[in-house]
Amino acid sequence: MEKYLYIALFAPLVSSLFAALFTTTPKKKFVGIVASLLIFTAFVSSSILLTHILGTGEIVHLELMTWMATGNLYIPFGFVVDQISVTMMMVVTLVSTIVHIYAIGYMDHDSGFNRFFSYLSAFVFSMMILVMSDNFAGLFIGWEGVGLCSWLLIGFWFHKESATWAANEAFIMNRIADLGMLIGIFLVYWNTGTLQYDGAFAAFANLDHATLTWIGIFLFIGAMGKSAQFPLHTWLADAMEGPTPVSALIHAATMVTAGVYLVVRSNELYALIPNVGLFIASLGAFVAIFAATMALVNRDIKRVIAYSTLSQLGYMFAAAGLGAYWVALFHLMAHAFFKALLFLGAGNVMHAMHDELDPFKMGALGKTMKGTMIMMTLASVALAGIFPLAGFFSKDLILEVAFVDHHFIIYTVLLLTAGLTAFYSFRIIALIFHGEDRHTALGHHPHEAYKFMLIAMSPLLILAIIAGFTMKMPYFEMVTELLPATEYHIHSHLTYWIMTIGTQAFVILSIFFAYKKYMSSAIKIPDGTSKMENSFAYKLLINQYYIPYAYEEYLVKPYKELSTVLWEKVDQKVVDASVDGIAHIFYNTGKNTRHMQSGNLSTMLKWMVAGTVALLSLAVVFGLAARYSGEITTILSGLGV
Amino acid sequence: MLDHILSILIFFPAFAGVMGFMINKESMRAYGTAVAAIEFALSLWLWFSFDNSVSGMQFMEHMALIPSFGINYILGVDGISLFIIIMASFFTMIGIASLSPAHSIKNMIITLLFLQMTMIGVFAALDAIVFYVFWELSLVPMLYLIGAWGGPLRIYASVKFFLYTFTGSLVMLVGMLFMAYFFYQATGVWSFAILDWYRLILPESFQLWLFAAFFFGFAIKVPMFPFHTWLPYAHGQAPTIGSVILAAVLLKMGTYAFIRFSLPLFPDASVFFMYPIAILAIIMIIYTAMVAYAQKDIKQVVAYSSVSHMGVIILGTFALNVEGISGSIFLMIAHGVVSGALFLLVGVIYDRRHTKLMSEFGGLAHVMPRYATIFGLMLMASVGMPLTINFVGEFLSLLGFYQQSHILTLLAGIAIVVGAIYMLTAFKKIFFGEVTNEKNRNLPDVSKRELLALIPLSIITVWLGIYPKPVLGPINNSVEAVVQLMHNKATSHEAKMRIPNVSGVVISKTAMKEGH
Amino acid sequence: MLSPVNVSLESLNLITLAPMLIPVIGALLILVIDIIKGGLDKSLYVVLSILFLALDFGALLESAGVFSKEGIMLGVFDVMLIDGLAIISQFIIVVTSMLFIPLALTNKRFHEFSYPEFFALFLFMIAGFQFMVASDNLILIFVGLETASLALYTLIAMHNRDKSFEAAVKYFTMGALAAGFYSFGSMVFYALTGSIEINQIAAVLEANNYADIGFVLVGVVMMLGSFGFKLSVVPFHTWTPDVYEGSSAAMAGYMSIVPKIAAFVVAMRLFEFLIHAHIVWLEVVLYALVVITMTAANMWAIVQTDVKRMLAYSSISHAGFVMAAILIGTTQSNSALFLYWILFSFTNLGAFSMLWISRQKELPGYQKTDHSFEKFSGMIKTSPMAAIIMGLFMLSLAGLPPFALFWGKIYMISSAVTGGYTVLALIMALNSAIAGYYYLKLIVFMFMKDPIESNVDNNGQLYVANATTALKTIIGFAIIGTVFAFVALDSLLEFVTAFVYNSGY
Amino acid sequence: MEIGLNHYLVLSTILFCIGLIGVMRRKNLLMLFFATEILLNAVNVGFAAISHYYGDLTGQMFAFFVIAIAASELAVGLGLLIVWHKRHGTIDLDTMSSMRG
Amino acid sequence: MFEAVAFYLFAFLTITMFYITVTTAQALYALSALAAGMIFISAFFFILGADFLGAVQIIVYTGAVMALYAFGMMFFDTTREVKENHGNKYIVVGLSVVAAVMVVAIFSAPIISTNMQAFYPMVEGAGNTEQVGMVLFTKYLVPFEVAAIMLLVAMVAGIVLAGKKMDLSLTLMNAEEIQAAEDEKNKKVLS
Repeated sequence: MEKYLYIALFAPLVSSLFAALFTTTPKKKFVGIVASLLIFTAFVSSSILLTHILGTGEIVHLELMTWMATGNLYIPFGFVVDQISVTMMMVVTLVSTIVHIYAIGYMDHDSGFNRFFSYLSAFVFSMMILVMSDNFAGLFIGWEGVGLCSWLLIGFWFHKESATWAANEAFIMNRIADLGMLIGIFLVYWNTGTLQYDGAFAAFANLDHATLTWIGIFLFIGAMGKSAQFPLHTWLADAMEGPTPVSALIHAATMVTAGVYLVVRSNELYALIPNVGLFIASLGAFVAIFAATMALVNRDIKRVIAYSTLSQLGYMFAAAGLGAYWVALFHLMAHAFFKALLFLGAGNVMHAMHDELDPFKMGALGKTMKGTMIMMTLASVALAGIFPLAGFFSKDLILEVAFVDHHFIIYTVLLLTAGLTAFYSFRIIALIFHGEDRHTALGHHPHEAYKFMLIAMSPLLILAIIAGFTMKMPYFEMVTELLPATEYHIHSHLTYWIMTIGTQAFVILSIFFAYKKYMSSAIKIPDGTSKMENSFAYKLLINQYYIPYAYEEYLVKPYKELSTVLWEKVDQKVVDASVDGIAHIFYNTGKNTRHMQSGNLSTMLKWMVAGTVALLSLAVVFGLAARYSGEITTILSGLGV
Repeated sequence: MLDHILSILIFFPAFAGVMGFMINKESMRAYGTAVAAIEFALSLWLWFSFDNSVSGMQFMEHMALIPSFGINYILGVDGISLFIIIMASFFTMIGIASLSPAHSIKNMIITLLFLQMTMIGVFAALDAIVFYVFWELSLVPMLYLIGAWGGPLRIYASVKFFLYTFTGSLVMLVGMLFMAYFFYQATGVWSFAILDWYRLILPESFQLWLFAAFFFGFAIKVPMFPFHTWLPYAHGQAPTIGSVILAAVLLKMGTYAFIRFSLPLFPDASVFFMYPIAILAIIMIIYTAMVAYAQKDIKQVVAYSSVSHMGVIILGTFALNVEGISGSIFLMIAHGVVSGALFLLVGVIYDRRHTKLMSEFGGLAHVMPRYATIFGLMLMASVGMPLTINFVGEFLSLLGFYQQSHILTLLAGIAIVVGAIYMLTAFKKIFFGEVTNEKNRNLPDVSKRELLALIPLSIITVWLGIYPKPVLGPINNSVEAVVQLMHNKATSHEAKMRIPNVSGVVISKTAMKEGH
Repeated sequence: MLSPVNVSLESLNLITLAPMLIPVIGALLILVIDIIKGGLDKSLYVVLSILFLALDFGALLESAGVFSKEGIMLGVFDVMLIDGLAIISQFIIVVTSMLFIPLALTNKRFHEFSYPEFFALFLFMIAGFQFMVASDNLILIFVGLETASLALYTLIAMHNRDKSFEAAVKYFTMGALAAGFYSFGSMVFYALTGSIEINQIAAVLEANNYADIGFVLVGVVMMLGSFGFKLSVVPFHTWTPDVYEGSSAAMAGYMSIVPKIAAFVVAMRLFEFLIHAHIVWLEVVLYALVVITMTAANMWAIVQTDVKRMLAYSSISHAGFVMAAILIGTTQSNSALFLYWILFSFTNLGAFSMLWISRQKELPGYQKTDHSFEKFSGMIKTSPMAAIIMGLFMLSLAGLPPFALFWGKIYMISSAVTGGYTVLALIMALNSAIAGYYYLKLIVFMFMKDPIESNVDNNGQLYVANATTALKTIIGFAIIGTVFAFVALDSLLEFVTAFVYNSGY
Repeated sequence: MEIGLNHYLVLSTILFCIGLIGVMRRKNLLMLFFATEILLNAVNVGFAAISHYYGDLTGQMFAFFVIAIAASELAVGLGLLIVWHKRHGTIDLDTMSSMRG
Repeated sequence: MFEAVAFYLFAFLTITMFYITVTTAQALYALSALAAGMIFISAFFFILGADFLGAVQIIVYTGAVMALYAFGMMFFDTTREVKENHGNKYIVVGLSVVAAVMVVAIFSAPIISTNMQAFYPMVEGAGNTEQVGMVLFTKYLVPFEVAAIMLLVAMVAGIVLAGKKMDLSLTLMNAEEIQAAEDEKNKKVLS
C-alpha cells in the first residue's frame, strides 16, 4: 500500500514540476491534460487506499525520512493514511481532478495557462501533505504550503492590484493564525516531547487541564485563520479575486476546511477540553449566521458563495466543537462537493458574462446556459439542505447534534442560518438564471461553457445529489474506527419528525420567498436610490459590518504610519542620531577647542604656565590640607561635622 | 595535508590575493573564480573529512605565537563553525563568479580574497587573540569594498561601519584581556586559548561584567537593536557583492561568537541576561520589521529584514538548550543563503536600472518572469516557508526559546507575520501590477552569469529545507557538547535549572529513532 | 685641607661611557672631515653616521651582556647608571636613529642634509639622549637633555624655510621655559632631600615618610611641567603640531620617537617611586593627564586637514596612552611601555617616511600644506603600492591587528587590567576607536576618493617623487616591522620584561 | 631675625614668578629670552642657599651647570633669532603664527 | 644682623631689577636692569659663601651673556621703544601671583629635613673654588664633559644658524635653481 500512498502524495508534485517547466513558454494544452491525468492518478491511488482501509481497517503508516532531529526533537517526514485522512484525500483528489479538467477550459484564453497548472498542482501536493502527515510539523508544512499556493493563485492575475492585494491579505492574515498554530505546536512539544500525533495524543491524558486548554486554544487559532473564522474571515471574500477554479478548489472545498480537519484530527485533545469545544461551537454558530447575513445582500456572485462557504464552515466547527467530529467531517465532504459545483457553475457564468459578477446585471441566463443552471440549482438545493440531497444529511445532522446536546441557542442560530442559506442561494439563482434579461442591454452575449467542462462537473453534481443517502452509513462505520462514534438520535420520534419537517418547510419557504422577490420583473440594477439600499441594515451588511473598513482604518493604516514613524523618527532621529551624536560630540569638541592651538607662541607659553599653575594649586591645596590636617579635623569637629 | 587544512583554508586566499597583483586585469575574474573554487573545494573536502560523530574540535592546529603572553595560533573546527566556513567560501566563490563589471575589478577581487581569509580565520580560530585579529581584520576589506564601490553615501557608510564595529570590538578586547587575567590568576599561566578558558569557572559577578563587555562587541556586529543603525547604511551603499558577504557571513561572526564565547564562558551570566537579551531580540524582530515595511529602497528592505532575522538567531541562541542553539546555528546558515541570495537578486535589477527604489519598478513579473520566480522563492524562504532552509532554523530557534519563556516566544513569533508583511508588500511593489515605467519595459531577464550564482542558492535553499540532516547532525553533536559544558559549569541554581543536562541518553534516543 | 683623591681606573667602570662616547667621536670626526675637505656628498656622512651608530649598537650589546650577567652597573663616580631601562631605551634610540638617518638620501635636495653639521649635530643629539637615559643624576640628565634639545632645535631650523624657523623658535622658547621648570623642580627636591640623585631622593623621602607632602608635590608639579612638555602632555603639548608641521617629515617622525622615549625613561625614574609610595595626588593627576592627553589629542587630530599635523596629534595621543604605563607602575606596564614604543617606532617610521618620499617643493593649488589630505586623494588608482603601504601604517597606528601597534596596545591595556585600572583600560580602548576615525580619514582619501587630474597624468609620480633606493629600503624595514611584528614579539617581550624587571621597575 | 633657608626659597620663588610674568608677557623674543634667564637665575639663588644651609656642594654644582646651560641656550636662541630677523626684519613673536589649529 | 640687612637689601634690588626687566618697554632698560639684577644675585652667592659661583655669575653672565645680548640688541635694532601687543594682562599677573602665593605658602614652613647629612660636605679650611674644583672634576666629571659637548653644540648651532649657510635655502629651491646657484659659486672660485 506504501506505493499507492507515495503515488497519491507525489503525483501532484510531479504534475506541478512538470507544469513548472513550461511556465515561461506559451500556453500548451497538453500541460493541462498531463496535470489533470496525474492528479487523477492520485485520485485513483487514494481510492485504492480507501478500499484498502474499508476492506481491512488497517492503517497505512510510514516514515519517508528524517526531517529535523536535534536535541530531543525528532521530526520525520511521516505519513499516515487512516480513516480521517483518507476521507480528506478522497475529497481533495476528487475535487482537484475535476477542477483541473475544468480549468483546461476555463483558463483556455489565459497566457498563464501553464503556470496556473503548476500552482494548482502544487496546491494539491501541499494539501496532501497537510492531510497525510502523521505529525504536527508535517501538518504545518502543508498548512503553510497551501497558504503559499493560495497566495500564488489568488494573485494569479498579478497585474490586477486588487488580486495582489487580496493575495497578500490572505497570506498575512493566515500568518497571524499560523503563529497561534506554531505556539500550539511548541506547547505540544515541550509538554509531550514529541510532535507525532500518536505519541502526543497518548501523552495528553497525563497533562493538566490548563495546559491542554492552552494547546487547544492555540491550535484552534491556527484553524481559525485557515478556515477564515471570525475575526480572521475577511480574506476569504477578497480571495475571490483569484480565478474561479481556484475558488472552487481552495476556497470552498479543500484549504478552508483544513481548520476543520485539524480540529477533527485533534479530537482526542478537544475531547478532553469540552469548554474549548463549546467555544468553538459557539464561534462556529456565530460565524454561520454572521456570514449568512452578509451573503444576503452582496452583489457579487462569487462573494455570495464565499460567504456561504464561510457560513458552512461555521456549521462544521459547530459540529466539531460539540464533539460530533464525524458529523463535521461528513459535512466537510458533502459541502466540498456541492460548493465546488456551485463555484464552477459560477465560473461558467462569469466566463459567459466576461467576468461580470453582479447578478443584477444578468438575469434570464437560464435560456442560454441550461446545463449550468441545472447544476447550480441542484447544488443550491443541496446547500439548502433539501431532502434527499447531500446537504440534508449532513447539515440537518448538525442541527440535530446541537439539539440533542441541549445547546438550544446554537441550535436556534443554526436553524435560522439554514433559512438564510436557502434564501441567499436562491436569490442569486433567481437573479442569474431567471427573471428579466438585464445583460443584453449591457452588451453581453453569454454562451454555455465547453461541454467537457460540464461533463467534468457532473461527478460533483452526482455526488451532491447522492452523497447523503448513499454514503452516510458506510462513512459512519468507517470513520468511527477513529472518531468517537456518537450517534445523534432524537429519542422521541415525534420531535424528530416535527423538527425535520419543520426545518424542511422553513427552508422551502425561504426558497420560495427568494424566488418571489428576485424573479419579479421589477428588479433593476441597484443604483443606490432605493429605500432598502439606504437602510442601516443594508449598509451594515453590504459593508460587511464595516469590519474590513475597521481593519483598514484601525490596523493597516496605523501600522503603516507607525512603521514610517519608527523609521523616520525613531530609527533615524533617535537611534541613529544618538550614535552620530556621540561621534559629533568628539568631532565638535575637537573643532571648538582647536583654537587653543592659536599658533601664537605667547599663548602656548601661557598654556604651559597655566597648566603648571593649575597643578601647583592642586598640589598646594593638597599639601596644606595634609600639613594642617590636625587643625582641620579640630575645626571640623568643632563645627559638629 | 589534513593536519594543516585549516591554515591552508585561511591563508590560501590571501596568498592568492597577493599573487593576484601580478595577474592581468582582463583575466582577473577568471583567476578569482578559480581561486575561490579551489578554496570551496578545499572546504568541501574539510566537510568530507569531518567526523560527524565527534562533538569536539577537529583538525586542531597549534603553534606558539607569543607564548609568554599566552597567545598561540590555535585553530580547529567543530560542527558549529564547519558550515559557516563552508558558507563563507561558497559565497566568495559565487560572489566572484557572478561579479558584475565594475571599475578596478582587480582590486575588488583581491579585496574579496583577503576578506575570505579573515572570514575563515574568525570561524576557525580557537585562540581569543587570533580570533580577534581576524575579527578586526575583516573590517578592512569590507571598508574598502563599501567605500570604493558603493553608492553616493559610501564613505559615510563605510566609515560608520568600521568605527562602530571597531568600537564595539575594542570593548570586547578589554573583556578578553580580563578573561585572560582571570585565567592567569587562577592558574598562574597566561592563556588566550578558548578551550582553556572553557575550563575556568568564574564567580557570577565577574561573569556579568565580562558578559557585558563581550556582548557589546558581539551585539554591534550582529547587529542588535539599538546598535543596528550602521547596517542599513552599509547595505544600502555597499556594492552587491559587499552586501552579500556582509549579510551572509560577516554578520554571523557576532552570533557565532555568542555561541563560542558568551554561552560556554559565562553560563550564569547568560541565564541572567537571557530575558533582557530576549527582549532586545524581540524589539529587533518587530521593530526592524516595521521599519523595513516603511522603506522605499528595496535593498534597505532586505537590510532591515536581515536585522530582523538576526533577532531570531539571537533568540535561539539564548534559548540555552540544544534545540534553540542548533536552530540558531542552522538559521545562521539559512539566513546567509537566503539574504545573500536576496542581495544578489537586488543587485540584478540594480545592475540594469541603477536604482533600487521600489517606486521605479512595478510589474516586473511580466518582464522578468525567471527573475520573479527566483525572487519569489527566496522571498518565501525569507518569510520562513516550511521546506525552505529558513524555516528549519526559525522553527527550531523559536521552539527552543519557548522552553524559556512562552510569552516572549509568542511576541517573537510575530516575526512570521511582520516578516510576511514587508516582504510581500515589497514583492508586490516590484513585481506585481502593470509595467508603469517605460524603462522597465525591455529589461532583460536574469543572465547566465547571474543564474550561475542564483541557481545553486535556490537549490540549497530547498535542499536543506527538505533535508537539513547533513548539516543539522554535526551541529547538533557540537551543540550538545556546549550545552552540557554550560550545564556543568553553571554555578547558580537558576542556571542549572535553565540549562538542560544533556545526558548521553538523548543521543542514543535520537540514534534509535533514526534507525527506526 | 682637601685630601688628594685616588681613583682606580677600574672603579670608574668606563665601559658605561662607551656607548655615549662613540657618537661623540663620530660627530667630531665629521666636523674634522668637513674642515679638511668641504663639499663632500651627504651620502658619506650618512654612511659614517650609520657606521658610528652601528658601533654604538655594538657597545650597547656589550653593556646588555654585562647587565644580564651582573645586573645594574654604576660608573664614573656613580653618575652613570646602566640598568635595563637605560639599555633598552638606548637600543631604541640608536636603532631608530639608524633607520632614520638614511632618510637624508632623498632624490630632491633639502637644505639640512647638504651640510655636514647636520650629521654632527645629529650624532651629538644621540649622545645627549643617551646620557639622559643612562643616569639618575639630575644634573647629568639636565645637561644631556639640553645637549640633545639644542641640537634638535638646530636640526629643525636647518630645514631652512619660514615654517621650520617658526617651529624651531617655538620649540626652543617653550623648551627654555621647561628647562626653568626642570631646574626649579630639582631645586625643590634638593631642598627636601639634600640630594639630586633620584634613588637617594627616593630613599630620603621614603625614610621620612613623605613628610610635608605639599613640598614634595611642588617639585613633582615642576617636573611634570617639564616632562609634560617633552612628552607633549596636554596642556604642555602645544608645540607639537607646529613643530611637526614646520620640520621635515623625516625629522618629525624622528621627534615623535626618540626624544620621547628618553623623556619616558627619565619620567619613569622620577615618578615611579612616588607611584609605588601611593601618593594619591600623583595618581589622580596622572590619571587625569593621561585621559585628557589621549582624548583631547584624538579630538584635535580628527579635525586636522594636514596629514603630518594629524600624525602630530596622533603621536601626542600615543604618548598619552603610553603615559598610562607610568601611572600603572607595574613591571608589566613598564615593559609594555617599551614594547609599545619599539613597535610604534617602526610604524611611525614608516608613516613619516611615506610622507617624506612624497614631499614636494612646490605646492599645487589644491594643496595648502605639505601633506594635506587632498594630496592623497585617489592614491590607490595612481600608485597602488604606495597607497597600500601607507594604508597599512595607518591601520597599524589605529591599532588594528595583526599589525605592530596592536600588540603593544593589548599588552598595555592588559597591564592596565592587571594593575586594577579597569576604567582606564576601557578609556584606552575606546580612544583607539576615536583615533580610528582620523587614520581612516586618510585611508578614505587614498582608497575611496577620485584622484586629482594632474596626478593621474603623471601616473602618481608625486607620491614617490623623493624616493631613492635607500628610502625604499627603510620603508621596507618599516613594513616588515609593522606587519610581521608578531614573529619577533615573543622574544622581544621576554627581553624587555627581563630587563625592566631586573632594573627593579 | 635670622635669615633662614626659607627666606631664600621664598625669594627664589618670587624671582621665578617674575620670570614667569616675563615669559608670558613679552612679545619681543629677545626680551622674552631675558625672562628665561631670570627663571634660571632665580633657581640658582635657591640652589646656592640650600647648598649653604646644608653645607653641601651639590647645589653649587647644579647652579654652575645651570649657568652653562643658560649660556648655550642663549647661543642657539640668538642664532635662531638672527635667522628669523634676516628673513622678516622683526623678532616679534606675533609675526610667527603661520601654523595653527 | 648684617646678613639680614644684606639679604633684604639685595632681595629688594633684584626683585626691582627683574621687575623692570620684564615690564619696561625700553629694551635698553630691560637689558641694563637684567645685568644689574644678575650682579645683585652674585651678591647672594658671595653672602652664601659660594665665591666661585659668584665669580662665574659675574664673568659669564654679566660679561659674556650680557655682551651677547647687547650685540643681539644692536643687531635687531631694538634700542628704540619696543611695541608689544599685550593680550590679557590679568591672565599673566593672575597666574604668576597664584603661582607665587602657592609656592610661598608651602615654602613658608620650615623644611623638616634641616639636619640633612651632606653628600658632598664643604670642608673647613679649603677655599670654595678649591672645593668646587674637587667635586667638579671627580663626581661631576662626566656632566662637565657633557656640558663641554653642549657648548660645542651650541657653538656649531650658532655658527650654522647665524652664518651664511642659511642664506640660500636649498629646501625652497628646485633642482634648476640649485644647479644655477652652484654654477655661480664655481664661477666665483674659478675667476
